[in-house]
Amino acid sequence: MKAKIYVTPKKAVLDPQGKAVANALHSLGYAAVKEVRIGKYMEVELDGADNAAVQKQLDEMCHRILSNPVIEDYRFELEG
Amino acid sequence: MKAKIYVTPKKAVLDPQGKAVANALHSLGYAAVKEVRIGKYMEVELDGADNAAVQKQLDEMCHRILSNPVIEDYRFELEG
Amino acid sequence: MNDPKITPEIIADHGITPEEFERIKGVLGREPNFTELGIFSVMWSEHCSYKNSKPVLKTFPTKGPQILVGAGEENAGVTDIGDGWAISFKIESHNHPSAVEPFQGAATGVGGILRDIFTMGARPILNMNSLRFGPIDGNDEAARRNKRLFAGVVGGIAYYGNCVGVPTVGGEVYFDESYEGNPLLNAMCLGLLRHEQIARGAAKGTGNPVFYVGPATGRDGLAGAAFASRELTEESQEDRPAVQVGDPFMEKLVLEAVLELLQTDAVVGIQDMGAAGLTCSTCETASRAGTGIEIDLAKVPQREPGMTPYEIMLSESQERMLVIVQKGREAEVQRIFDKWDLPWAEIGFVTDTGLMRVKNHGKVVAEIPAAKLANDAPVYYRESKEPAYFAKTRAWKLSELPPLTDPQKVLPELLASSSIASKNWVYRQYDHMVQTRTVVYPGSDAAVVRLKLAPPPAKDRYLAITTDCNGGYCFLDPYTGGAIAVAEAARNIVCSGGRPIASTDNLNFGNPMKPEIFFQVREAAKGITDGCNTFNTPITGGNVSFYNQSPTGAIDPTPVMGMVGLIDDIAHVTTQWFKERGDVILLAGNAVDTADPYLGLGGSQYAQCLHHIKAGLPPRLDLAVEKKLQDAVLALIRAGQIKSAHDCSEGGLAVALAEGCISKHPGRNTAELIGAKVNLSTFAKGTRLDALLFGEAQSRIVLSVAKENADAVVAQLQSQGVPAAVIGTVGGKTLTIKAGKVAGKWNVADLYDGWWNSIARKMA
Amino acid sequence: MKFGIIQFPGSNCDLDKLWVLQDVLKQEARYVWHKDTAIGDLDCVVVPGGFSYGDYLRTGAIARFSPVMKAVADHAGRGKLVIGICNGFQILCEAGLLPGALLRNRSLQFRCEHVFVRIETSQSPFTCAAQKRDIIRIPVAHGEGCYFADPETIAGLKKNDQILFRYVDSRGRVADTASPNGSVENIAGICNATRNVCGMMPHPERASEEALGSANGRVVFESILKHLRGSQAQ
Ligand SMILES: Nc1ncnc2c1ncn2[C@@H]1O[C@H](COP(=O)(O)OP(=O)(O)O)[C@@H](O)[C@H]1O
Ligand SMILES: [Mg+2]
Repeated sequence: MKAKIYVTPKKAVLDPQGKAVANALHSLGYAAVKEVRIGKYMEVELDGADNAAVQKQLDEMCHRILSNPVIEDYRFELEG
Repeated sequence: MKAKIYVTPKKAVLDPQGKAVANALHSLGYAAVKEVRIGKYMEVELDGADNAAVQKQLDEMCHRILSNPVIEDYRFELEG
Repeated sequence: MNDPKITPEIIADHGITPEEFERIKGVLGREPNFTELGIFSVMWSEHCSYKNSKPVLKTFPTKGPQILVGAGEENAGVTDIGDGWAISFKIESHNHPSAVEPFQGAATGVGGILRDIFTMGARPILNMNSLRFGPIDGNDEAARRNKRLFAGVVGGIAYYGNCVGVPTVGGEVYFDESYEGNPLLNAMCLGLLRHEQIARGAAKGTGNPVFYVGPATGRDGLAGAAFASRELTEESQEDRPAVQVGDPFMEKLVLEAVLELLQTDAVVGIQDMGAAGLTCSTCETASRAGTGIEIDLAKVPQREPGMTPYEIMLSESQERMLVIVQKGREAEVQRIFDKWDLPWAEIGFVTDTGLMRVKNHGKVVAEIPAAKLANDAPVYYRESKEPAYFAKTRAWKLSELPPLTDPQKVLPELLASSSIASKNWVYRQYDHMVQTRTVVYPGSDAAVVRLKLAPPPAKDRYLAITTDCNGGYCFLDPYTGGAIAVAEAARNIVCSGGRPIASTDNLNFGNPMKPEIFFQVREAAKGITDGCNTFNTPITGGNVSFYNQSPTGAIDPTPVMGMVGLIDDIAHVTTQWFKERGDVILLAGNAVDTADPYLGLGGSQYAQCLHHIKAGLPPRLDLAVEKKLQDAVLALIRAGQIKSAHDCSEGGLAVALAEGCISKHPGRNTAELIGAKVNLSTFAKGTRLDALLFGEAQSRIVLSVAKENADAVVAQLQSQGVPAAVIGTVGGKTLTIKAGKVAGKWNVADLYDGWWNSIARKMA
Repeated sequence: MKFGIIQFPGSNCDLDKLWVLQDVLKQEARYVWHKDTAIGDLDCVVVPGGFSYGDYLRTGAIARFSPVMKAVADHAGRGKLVIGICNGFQILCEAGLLPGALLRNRSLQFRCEHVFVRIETSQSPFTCAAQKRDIIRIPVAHGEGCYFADPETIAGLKKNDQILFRYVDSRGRVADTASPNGSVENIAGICNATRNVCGMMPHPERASEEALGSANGRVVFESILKHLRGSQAQ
């Protein structure tokens, strides 16, 4: 089974990376770009089925290791 | 409109960070985890509608700057 | 927008006592509104006002012919180094943010101290850091947490300093249970400038425009100063938004722009927005100049919509500066901001009202006498009481330590203990070479950097820098611990060939409202004062961090000293490792404390690591003896007589000797090892072996000299009243120590491996 | 000889490059601003180390689009010399002036230390003053110096003698532990197929004076000077 995890900087937290990329895109002429936020995308292969126990474990992993809850939010999806 | 962009390390490219995270998960007792790959997740807010022109522009951005084709793959989705 | 009504609860939430609230009303002549209350709460917090530490700081020696800008006058002091050149340096803590978010907390700590230095007009040329964590041995829950904090803090320092391009050339790390849950991060920065370049943080000249430069203001780091002035509790988790994210790239641009700006004379005053952000920078610049300042918040760049005046005034978003410009010179200044692609805005002007007037879209939202806000915080003479734990630590007798039976085993154990082991796991993550100034890399007693004042091969000048403090000594006796911190710093500089010239201090303590803690503060400060007077190293500035408490108690008192010395000639630069086979090893100073040989074991790493005892009295320090030793050794170094010098500190004589054999490290995975044969038998009579080998008696330096100079050096030391003796020779592949019978014979390659790789192994 | 040192926002080894070229080696050297579109008649362009644009997104990813990079590419296209050091190497790879890419160090940590590097060929403008197999002691300081390219590219680099520097141990052996970053084949520096563009992770400017503990890195600058003198004589 595969879990897809998305980690993004919290809204109120500065995202210097996203800012720098947005500026770069502007100076390359992509004027339509308004804002860029940069986070992480992780794929975790794991044994087990999509059930409440696995969901709970994943949530715990995200909270403890895969994200930094002080400055990041996360969400995940489980896939066949 | 929002574009969601996923940039992942190519299969042939080492992902030491993914390895380190997998090890950390194992040592915390998450034995079910088999492999972790870590990439980037970007959200780009932009003016415009989901049409071929915007798709093309996004593809160009991804190819030229948001990813490095030597080491990374990308894909994106457009959202309302 | 409706501000909350001012209720007793809201006042208390801001950490303001009822008496302080009355004082605020006195300053204003009326009740404060919500924004004003917030402004007072940050400016009158311990972090900004030093209200609980001022009486103590007043006792420090801060004057000297070398001091160009004294402690407390500006963002950092400035010290003369001759020929029209000067240095500006300061140390600052970011302990609480690092406890909550180690990486960003440490990163923004580095960012903050860098700004203090370049605000003075100085180009930052080096960083240092002094760190404390709980133990990292084993793999239980607590150890894992300590490792995470350690790795995060080191990573954050590296991330920020490396990116800005200022080398982190040294520091120290100790591990002790008292820091569990309350790690310490003290960051020091030093910059170089010409006398005529000293910039001032004063809002002079009525009508002069006030510029804001740097990234937009966000809600992050709201009221960090107030946060730093409270104890860490479970609820601190809820303070999490108080953590700020650093942008070292932005800092680098601001740094370059500010230094370029200060080359013009268009700037009349400048100050960074550190703790208490816009609030602190506006009222302090006005107060220093005796003027007033008026700003309109609507003009302040904002990251998020709907920010209230309260939020904008208290935000601690990073990398922002306030610049007061000569009227008519605006275009010049704007051109430089634009060159560096920096966001900027003209947000107000200097007035002659003495008021800090804050408007929002033209409507006054706060109006406070600037000087009173900046300077009239209450000052508390806290009560002090000898700590009750003294009764217990002092009742314990060092003779209760079981005799040392297996020195062969103990030395490698000590070398691998976290506080003594090589810190290369730390400093290899720091760019310690950028700017190509670093002449002695981390790994010797002090770092040495060249100033690059003149193009080669003309004569250059060098600085030696160190930070030092042994919290365990301070716990057992704060006065002695404070004095030793100064003496050790000076000793490290002298061993590197430098003449100490000035210092900075960071007082890290628990809650000063507790009389027993305040006792520690007061006594440690006395020790620092006596030390600085002895070595002629006035304090040029520093920082106070109180409330370093976790639910299990206060940290060991940790008054960290940062010290700088001058070296006139590269030939005097000296390192701690033995150089050549056949060289003679000398000990300058007494092998053990002559009054009581056991003194030296109290608070020692030997007692702590091998017997888990932190009791007794710390090593004695006689400042006059120490001064004589340092003067004599420095004179010998300058006379070209000394090949290596290394002071005895944690782990005592045996560890100092071992480090002489194993600490030269020319390149990756490559050490240049050399053995030594040492005979301590003359000192062994009537003395316990543990005190002789591992005792931490003060005022001792291990020297190595060319064979033909040995007798002359011993004679020279003795003629200066410094005890000295030949104790061995350099050479071979083993370190052998005899004390009566053979105490141990170690393969230096094994000692090296255990010492060099210890921390990496624990962190793996 | 005329050297131009590119300054990007976030460059931080630019001053060190100027110092070594101007004050130590007594050459004519000047800064070139990233917004400039012309670089004049330079003999050699130096792309310095640092964190251009904060190294955000990927190292060198944003800098390569700076206006000046077009002029640098033209300069290279005319066969003139370009050397990228550390961040400069990363930028040249991103710009496609050199093959491959630089990934995060395998340790996941920034590494600053002296390493031993072997000169793999003296057949380049950047190594011609050295002997093949010479070992130099020189510092690295980077978080992303793990050189990567696909197997065909690596085979091409080898076949054309484009690998200029490899990490070795103090005795000159190519060993895994000798590399501070885990590069493919211990590669520390390469040149392009026409041999006029070089990228290297180690910092020769930090090892060009005895006061800094090693002057071994000077050979890189001395090679450039030797090559330029040779081609001017022709
Ligand atoms: N946090 C750190 N950052 C950088 N260098 C460090 C750090 N901790 C220790 N070092 C370096 O390791 C060496 C040994 O440090 P330490 O044991 O504290 O020395 P000493 O006992 O002589 O004061 C010094 O060169 C010091 O600068
Ligand atoms: Mg020392």
